[in-house]
Amino acid sequence: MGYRKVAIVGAGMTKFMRRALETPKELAWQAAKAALDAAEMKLAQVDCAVFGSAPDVFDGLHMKGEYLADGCGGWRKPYLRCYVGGGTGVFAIAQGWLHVASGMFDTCLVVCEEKMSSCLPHPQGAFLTIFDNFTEQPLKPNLLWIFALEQNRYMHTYGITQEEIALVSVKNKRNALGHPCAQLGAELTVKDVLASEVMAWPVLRLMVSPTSDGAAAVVLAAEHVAKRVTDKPVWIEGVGWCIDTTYWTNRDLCYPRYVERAARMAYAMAGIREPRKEINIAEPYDPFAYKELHHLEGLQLAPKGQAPKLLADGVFDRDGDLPVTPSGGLLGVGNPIAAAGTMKVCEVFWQLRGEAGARQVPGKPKRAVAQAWGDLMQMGTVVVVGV
Amino acid sequence: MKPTTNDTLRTWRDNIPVTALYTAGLGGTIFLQALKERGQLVGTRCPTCQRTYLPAQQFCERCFAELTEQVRVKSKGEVVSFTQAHYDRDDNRLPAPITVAAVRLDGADTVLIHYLLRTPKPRIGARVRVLLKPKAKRTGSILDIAGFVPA
Amino acid sequence: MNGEPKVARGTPLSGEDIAKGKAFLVPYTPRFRYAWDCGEAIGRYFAELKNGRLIARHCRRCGRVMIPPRMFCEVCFRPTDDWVYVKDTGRVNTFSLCYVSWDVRKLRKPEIPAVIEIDGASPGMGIMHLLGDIKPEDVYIGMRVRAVWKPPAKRTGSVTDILYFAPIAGGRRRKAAARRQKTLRKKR
Amino acid sequence: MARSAIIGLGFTPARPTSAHQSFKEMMFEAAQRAYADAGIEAAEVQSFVTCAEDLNEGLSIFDEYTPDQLGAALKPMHTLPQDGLHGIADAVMEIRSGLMELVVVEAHSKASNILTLDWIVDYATDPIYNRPLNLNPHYIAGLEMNRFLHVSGVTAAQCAAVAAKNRRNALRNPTAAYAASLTSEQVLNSPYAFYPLHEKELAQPVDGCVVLVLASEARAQRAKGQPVWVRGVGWANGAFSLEARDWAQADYCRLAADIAYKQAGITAPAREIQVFEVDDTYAYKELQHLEALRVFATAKKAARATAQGATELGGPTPVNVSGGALGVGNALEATGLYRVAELVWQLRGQAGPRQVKGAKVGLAQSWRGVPTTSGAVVILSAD
Repeated sequence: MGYRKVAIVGAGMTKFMRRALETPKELAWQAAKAALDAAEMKLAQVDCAVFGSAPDVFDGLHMKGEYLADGCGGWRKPYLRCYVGGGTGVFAIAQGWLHVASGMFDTCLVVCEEKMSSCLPHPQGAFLTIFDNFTEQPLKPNLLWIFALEQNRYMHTYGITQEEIALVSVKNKRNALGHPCAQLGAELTVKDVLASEVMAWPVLRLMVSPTSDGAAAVVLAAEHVAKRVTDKPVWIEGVGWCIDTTYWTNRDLCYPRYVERAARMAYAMAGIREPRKEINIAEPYDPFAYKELHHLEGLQLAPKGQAPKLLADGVFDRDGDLPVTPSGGLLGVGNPIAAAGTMKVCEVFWQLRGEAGARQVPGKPKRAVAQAWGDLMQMGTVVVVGV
Repeated sequence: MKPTTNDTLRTWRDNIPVTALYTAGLGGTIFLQALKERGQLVGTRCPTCQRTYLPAQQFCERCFAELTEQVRVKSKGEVVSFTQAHYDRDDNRLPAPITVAAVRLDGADTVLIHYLLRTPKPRIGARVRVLLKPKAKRTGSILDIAGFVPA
Repeated sequence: MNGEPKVARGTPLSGEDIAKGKAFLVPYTPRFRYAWDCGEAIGRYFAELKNGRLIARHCRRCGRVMIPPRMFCEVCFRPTDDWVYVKDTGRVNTFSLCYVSWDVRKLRKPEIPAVIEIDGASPGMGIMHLLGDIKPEDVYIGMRVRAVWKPPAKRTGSVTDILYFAPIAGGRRRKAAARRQKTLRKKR
Repeated sequence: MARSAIIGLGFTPARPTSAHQSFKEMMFEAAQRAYADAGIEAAEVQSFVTCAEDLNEGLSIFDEYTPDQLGAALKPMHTLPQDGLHGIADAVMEIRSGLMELVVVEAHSKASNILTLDWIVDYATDPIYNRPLNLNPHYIAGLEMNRFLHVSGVTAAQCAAVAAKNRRNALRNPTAAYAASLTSEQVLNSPYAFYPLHEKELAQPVDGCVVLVLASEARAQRAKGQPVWVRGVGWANGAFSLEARDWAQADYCRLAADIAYKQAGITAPAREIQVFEVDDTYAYKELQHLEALRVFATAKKAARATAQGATELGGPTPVNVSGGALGVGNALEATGLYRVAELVWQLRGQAGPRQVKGAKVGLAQSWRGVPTTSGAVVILSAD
């Protein structure tokens, strides 16, 4: 099946930081404006806008899509907010792709934003209420629980150690040192990570991404527009998304089958048969260190339980065989939920154009995958791009 | 047959326990600072769209330009619309209605929403002015304005 | 103007800035209250918890016995058929030792959330609950546990009618498994 | 570009409460009805969309709770925090892109479960400039209505007539929650809620769920029942801020309509469309929207036509024969889909006592309520 060709022609983002002075709509505007400037386009040349953001209570706004419309370029335009929990930042690209691939629009501005610091004193009230209101919330769970339960299951099933997982934090925080927008770039050792405070065993403090404020945006264009505005379009070759059952306690958390389904959907569109050979860069979602490994396996970039070994062997280093999270990821750049997913798409856009500065992956990469995860260990969203 | 009866129906009650602290942002800081410290109403102007936004905005929603030109707006203006609210947020009927107006202040292309005070018979088109709280009581909030009063 | 942002925008605001009143801030506490309809499945689940029992739903097509119970089978997309009492015992599928409360208070003694596969439900059918009456270092995946109930008079028809799940004494595999997992844990 | 059609409709009646079902059980019932109506198995559906807002559900990430009861587990599914009509727009894009052939759109309301609904609506307002005034957010509708009356020349009595018409229309609709033999005078005599808005001019919340099955043209031609074709779909936002918005005109509605008309090739809506389901969250909104939709040249003409019965069932331009949101109820994100449900019945000739004779083309329009300037328009046809 041939689809209408859609390219990313510009990307932009704000710094990710603990607390921004900007309002949510100012953050969104800064990222959107940077993306339009990069594409050398004016707002008037944009046909429609898509916005992605995670829980409303983070920004402290009901119907926050409506509040943010002007900051996302939605003034007197078709404007849509999509929402799949943490998977939103990558899904929004798929949502934008639908706008253009459907033939209904030629250009689309996709903006993702999160201002978690509005939720004061802390976002735990928001995290508590992601759990089932009848059967789980009365136990007063926090967000760490579900990650720790999953990490433990993953470690147990495949015999993975804390050292192996700590390496993800080391790699990503180091990679983030080269990112101009990063919140938590650092030179750390495995020992540092393992010595950090136990939050919810097996999750340690330095294995957790921070809460952040920030926004990221891309401009999408149909082929004829893309070729007019840039000589370096980055094509969206595949999009995929998949949600698993709500009943997460009825599934084996050791493997993210929803990521596999989403990846297979995107790979099929992109004509990718052997992802390990055909993909040059991966930006899997890494809100927690083990998640990167878990997601690489779901993305079919590592056999089940084998991602830690490949990581230890240096395969995923920036100059390795398959560079993984050259951006620095959520662990290093920061985690303003939906904006973090879009940051990953910005990263692969810059990488494939050879514009990633200090973080540039060598060897003229041709194809990359960005992935996000969301909901109760449940939602996989995948975008494959190529030049 | 065993019918579903009201005795077996249950609801589970809970709440979402959040509190928020909002920053006024770049535009808001300009507006609130001028209001608090100088008792002035400051907007920003988009030279392309020829619109003055009050309160000050960091960007123009129409053309996405960054707005750097600050404009002081007059404290007098015209009632664009008004309403009288007879209910509070808990859906209780208020003992006396609260009058609220949208007022276009002279020099602005947007309206400001606030209480309309000392106006038993409100009218669209009426001239009003902004009534500020005394400087000592201003905190850098939209409530540094007490409301609109007849000009 | 291609390339990644050379000068990234955004204005960090520190706790100190806030304390010194450098920023204009608006605090707000909303009122979000709900009374959710439990419906048939959760209504019965709660009623049985009050009776000190766990109940599940059975789908005759795929044969699964599902807990928490639901009136639909998400695999077959059809109504589930029967109510089935299941045991209040099970096996730990995974667990955590959590040193942070839901509202970010530090805990000296960790809470031990776990997914517990319930005996009598289909394999892998677990519920989330807490473990108790056990030292944190003794918990292991595969551990057999039993619900510790509130006294009948104090039950309200809620998942908290079970205080926690506690280990069922004995079992040779227990010590070996605990040892293996301790070594894994020690490596940190 | 592939055409698309609605091939299945399932719903639960709009009712003030629905205590016998959890939201999952309610969605399951509507989904089963929709799939049976379409003659399909859930397993055939390739993609699912739910339109929901977290705070209306009382859960921080409602997307988590959507798949199972629709048969969407391990399938592509996503949430749009938008009106149900936006969900149709999404499904149409999925089909037109060639990505999907069979897409399900769902929206529901459990408004009765929300104990502090106005606090939630208020949480949508600007926290710096508007929320500190500490008002019930429906004041925004009072402000807008007053400006609308001033600019358009429509009278308060003419707005009241809309409320009376729609509540009466609901008497013929078994799905409606707020049917009543109401007169304009009774509406006008009800106390002011937010001057000049009377209490009986506000749509009251309801519970309910609507599920639609959309299909590509090729798939629709194999469908069991009579497909209802999607001819056009448009959506748009105006200016969000209370400060910068247009207080008299529904610009979002005009923009959305023009996109939909262009797709459908409609140039004279009043002549080419036989049945209108138009947002009437507040009575004046129906008149404002009829102007924005270009059904009448001005709201004043729409008001006069309403007074003369032209928008009644049997009139030349029937508007909200279902009862609208005033008669059926405000089903939060599902409100738009109840309008579409009415069009499906009308265009299939299944609307019973409220059937519009010769209905071939219908229009549904939604607005997301205060404080938004966001809405969508869908145009459907029988062939």
